[in-house]
Amino acid sequence: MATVVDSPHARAPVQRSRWQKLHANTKLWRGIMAVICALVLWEIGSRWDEWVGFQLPFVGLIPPPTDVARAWGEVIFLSGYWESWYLSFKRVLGGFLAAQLVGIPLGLLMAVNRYFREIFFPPFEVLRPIPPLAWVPASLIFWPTNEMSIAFVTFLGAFFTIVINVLGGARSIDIRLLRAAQSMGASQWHLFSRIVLPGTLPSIFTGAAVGMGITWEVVLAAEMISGGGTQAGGGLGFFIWNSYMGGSLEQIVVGMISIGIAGYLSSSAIRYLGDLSMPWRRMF
Amino acid sequence: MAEEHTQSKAGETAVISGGRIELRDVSKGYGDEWQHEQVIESLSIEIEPGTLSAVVGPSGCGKSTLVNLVAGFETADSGTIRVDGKPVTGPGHDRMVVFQETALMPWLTAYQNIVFGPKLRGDLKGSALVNEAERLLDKVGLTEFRDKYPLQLSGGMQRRAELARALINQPLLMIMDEPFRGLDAMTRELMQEFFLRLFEEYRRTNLFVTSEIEEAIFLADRLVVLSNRPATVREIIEIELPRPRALEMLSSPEAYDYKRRAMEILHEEALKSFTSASGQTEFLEAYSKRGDL
Amino acid sequence: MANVDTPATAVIKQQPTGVGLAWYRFKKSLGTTTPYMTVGGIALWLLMWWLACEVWRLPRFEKMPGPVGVMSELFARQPFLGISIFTYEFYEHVWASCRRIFIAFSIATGVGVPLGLFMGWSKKFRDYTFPLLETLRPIPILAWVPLAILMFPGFEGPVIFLATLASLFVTTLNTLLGVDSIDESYFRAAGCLGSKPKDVFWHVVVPGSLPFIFTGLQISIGVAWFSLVAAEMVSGDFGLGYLIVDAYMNNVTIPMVIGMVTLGFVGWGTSAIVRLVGNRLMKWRVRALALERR
Amino acid sequence: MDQRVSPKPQATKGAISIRNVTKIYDPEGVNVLAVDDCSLEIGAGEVCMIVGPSGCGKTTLLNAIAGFHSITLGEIYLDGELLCGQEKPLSDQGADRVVVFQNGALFPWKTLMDNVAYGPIVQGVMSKKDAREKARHMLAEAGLGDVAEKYPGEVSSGMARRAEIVRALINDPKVLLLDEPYRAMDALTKSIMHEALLEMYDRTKVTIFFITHDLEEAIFLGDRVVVMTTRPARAKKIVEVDIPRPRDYHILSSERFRTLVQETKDAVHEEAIKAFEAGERELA
Repeated sequence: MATVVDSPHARAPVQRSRWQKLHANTKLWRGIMAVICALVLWEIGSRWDEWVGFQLPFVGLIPPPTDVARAWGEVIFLSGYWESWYLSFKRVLGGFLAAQLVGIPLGLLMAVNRYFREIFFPPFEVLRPIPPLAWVPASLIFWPTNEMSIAFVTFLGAFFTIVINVLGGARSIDIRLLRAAQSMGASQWHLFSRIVLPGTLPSIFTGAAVGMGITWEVVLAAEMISGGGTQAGGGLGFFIWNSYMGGSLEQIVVGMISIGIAGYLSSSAIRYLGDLSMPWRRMF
Repeated sequence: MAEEHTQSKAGETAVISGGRIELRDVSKGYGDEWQHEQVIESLSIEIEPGTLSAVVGPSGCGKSTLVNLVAGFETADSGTIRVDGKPVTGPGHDRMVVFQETALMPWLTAYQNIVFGPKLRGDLKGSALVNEAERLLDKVGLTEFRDKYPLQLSGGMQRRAELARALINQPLLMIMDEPFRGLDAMTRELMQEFFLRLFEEYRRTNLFVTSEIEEAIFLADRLVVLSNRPATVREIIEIELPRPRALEMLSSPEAYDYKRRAMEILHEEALKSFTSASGQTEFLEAYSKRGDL
Repeated sequence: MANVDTPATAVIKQQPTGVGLAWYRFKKSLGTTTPYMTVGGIALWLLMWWLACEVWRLPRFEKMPGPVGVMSELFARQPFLGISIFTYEFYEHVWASCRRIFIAFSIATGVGVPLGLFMGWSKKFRDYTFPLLETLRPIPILAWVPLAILMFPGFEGPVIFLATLASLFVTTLNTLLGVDSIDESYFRAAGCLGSKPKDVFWHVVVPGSLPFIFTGLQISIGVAWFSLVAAEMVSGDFGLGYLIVDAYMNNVTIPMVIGMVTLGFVGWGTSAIVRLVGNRLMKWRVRALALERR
Repeated sequence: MDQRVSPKPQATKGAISIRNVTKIYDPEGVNVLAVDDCSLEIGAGEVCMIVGPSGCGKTTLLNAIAGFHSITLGEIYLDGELLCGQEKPLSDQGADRVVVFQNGALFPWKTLMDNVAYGPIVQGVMSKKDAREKARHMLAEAGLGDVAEKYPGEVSSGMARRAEIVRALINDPKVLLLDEPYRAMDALTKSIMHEALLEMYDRTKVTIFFITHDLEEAIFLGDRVVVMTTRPARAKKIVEVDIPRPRDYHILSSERFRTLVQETKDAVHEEAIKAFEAGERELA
């Protein structure tokens, strides 16, 4: 009995190169088309007053994409622009890493030790609903330098997220894995290091990715609120606020897009790091 | 008391005595004063070393709780559980559990899962451990898959990896908690045959919990039929089919007789679990109208 | 006929319901260490705060108000700095923030949920709109502040726009996730039973994605508060965010902390309301989950 | 006089004729031949059981009849009307062919009664009140009278599955399509489900197209058992089950039943080995 039935209807699998697949992918084309249409509409909308005379309500006030592109062309060569990238990244990474270094151990400790959780979780839960930015004024007073106060608020932004995710992840590990390890003679330390820790890894990366998003929001706001006021704080937030004060609308949009790209790069870096350190989650 | 385990050459049966299980008047319940749920009520079983006893019972009658008690994950409210005379105090590698829908560590490859126990305890080291692991991998037919992660293995392969992980710890008692549940019928049949060859070669005392009666008859020396919740032993049916077992034996008259006896008891118990759970009287009448009971 | 013996769950006394059961559970939990630890935890934190700021007056801490100062001000009939639960101005700020959140949240939900449902429902529509959403999403909400101020005259417009934008992204994405989470067999079952597309939408898509929609709404209310506070700090004239910044400008720290505490409390309250409405609408899920926990 | 002796309704509808159906899936260019030139005639009011190795294309046939998937070649007729063929590869979904799914598809957000009443209401066949009344009556008849107000999440899987069959029957379908409905159940619940299904069949004589892995279930319930080859699926062998109806579980130990099971088992076992090897190769 022939194992593989060769039948007249069987068709040879069609070998299509990656580029052909990309080309045939209608979803991609529709996406690109949509973005282009949006840009065109934006252009027409904001140039409407020049051509027709009256200004459209919202779009009219925003500079058109062509002006923004030109402004970006000029700004790219200014060292200040890249400096603000560098400063913002420094602040984000500083606050973010601090939050992970403090938050992950605290989350794990709370998950493992019942008494520690019962003491530290209530105050943690009381403080969590306070939006991180509400801490900015208090932190400006408390910390001596402007830099440290921004770092503190950035830390808070990512701290609450990572602790909640680690705590949730550590406590939802399949009990059977712990039991299997116990019956193989695992001590308390073995259970923690070999089961709880790897088991919580996915939640750590989820918490970090969300935390990174919040950190960018907080840094931007802190730079606007504090940087804008006193001496030049630098950073993309200040860059946007400064452009607003200086009245050049195009640079505002340039700043917005730049910080969007920066945010996207950092969260995809975390996702990449996650795939790297968790090969076991891939299906094939 | 356990006789020294003789190192088995490939193929030669490893003679193991020890792994006698005694449960006497074991009871276990959950919940507090208002919603107290008695799961096991004065249950007593004695399992001879080197035999495979299948535990069957209506769904939700407490079979998994029995597994947890013998494995030491939970402690009984009353009664005693002894393995080779020693009371069970907590989990230990003398009683290895193979869980229902496999509990392999997702972040370890098949090989790393298997060597997890011995490496942890430091029983076997270096080349001895590697040889033993390789031998078991070959025995369960996963040699080419040794570096694959559990997510990349099929259901059948995951079960075999977990079997190897249990066997490498050379347990006195293997506890199987419905290990082939969730597999499609074909893979299940092949896994049963595979497990049987493994058992008949290693002859480790085995407590095999299942809800499939045919599977129990095919694999076991004795059938322990449990009652509805709170579970106690309703009847013990000795399976005198000769060993090594073959699939054809399942259609022999004795096998059908065992099945009918077991089905009758379990039908009665299942009905109780149906009526007490949802309390529909119409169903009982509709069912009895058919003149089956 | 099989003799049906006593039901398995041996009920000793008549089981109390509702309040009685809750009271029993509470009495029983007093036995364990949990309640004492909770109270102890919060007391410990307050004590540390009090010691650091008011008793030992540690170097950096003395500038910050201690719990005693804040509480006495908060509950004072005639508060020295004009802000306490008895002053009208306090409620004006709270009401301003809550009104803005309510408007922003309802716009975001009113637009975001249907948008998410429709994106999940028709693949074509999703192919066009999802990329737009994805390109705008990474831009932090607060980067929109200058544009918001430009686009919307006055104080209210920008603040509400920012809070709406923040929760719009979250609501739409979670609703979309909700529609994707519905098992294919429900659509097929509805098809088999002769439902027209309209029926499938109202009887499968909407109820099926409800759990995810409410998870989204809970996150979105949190994000809305996050953006509202920032917007109020930068451009508002009333509201809790403005209260905090205004206190900072005038170097009075107590109203600042009052503002933060109120924000925390009101923020927690609004998300509790969203959770309550969610459980009310999804009775089937609440009962199924309760059954699992039993 | 118990109901079983009363004259049973003669089945006049629900004859399915599958003629040379071929189905080729095309996920990203890899042409998978699922069903190859399969022909099968199912008489009106017949219980036709489909068995075969997992992933051999049994479900593809069911999906074609129900209108979930199109077919590449061949035709399918229901009572002489064309369901799907060359011009119309995808048959319209309708309440004359209702499917009961493997892991159950009762709407979790509707009570059992609303689930059952859903069909007639949505088709506009009955008013809301009559539909709910008939639903309550049919549920009581199936022994689910006092759980009618409960949600599917609150009842056992056995009860939920029976309610799903009632939800199909209220539409008085020509064909009941069952895709391994009792797969996830243990042997005992299964035996009670079989009793309920047989009792319902004696009452309604609806044609049943039943896919299963459990050969004993196939022989116990079926008039004819069709053994399918491994992928691509084709009807390899048809076993006529000449055990008289109405049947009850005593026949499990009868001689005739055992020989039929053995005959089917040999045919299926052969295909299973091939599927198993093919499966292992695919994964390696």
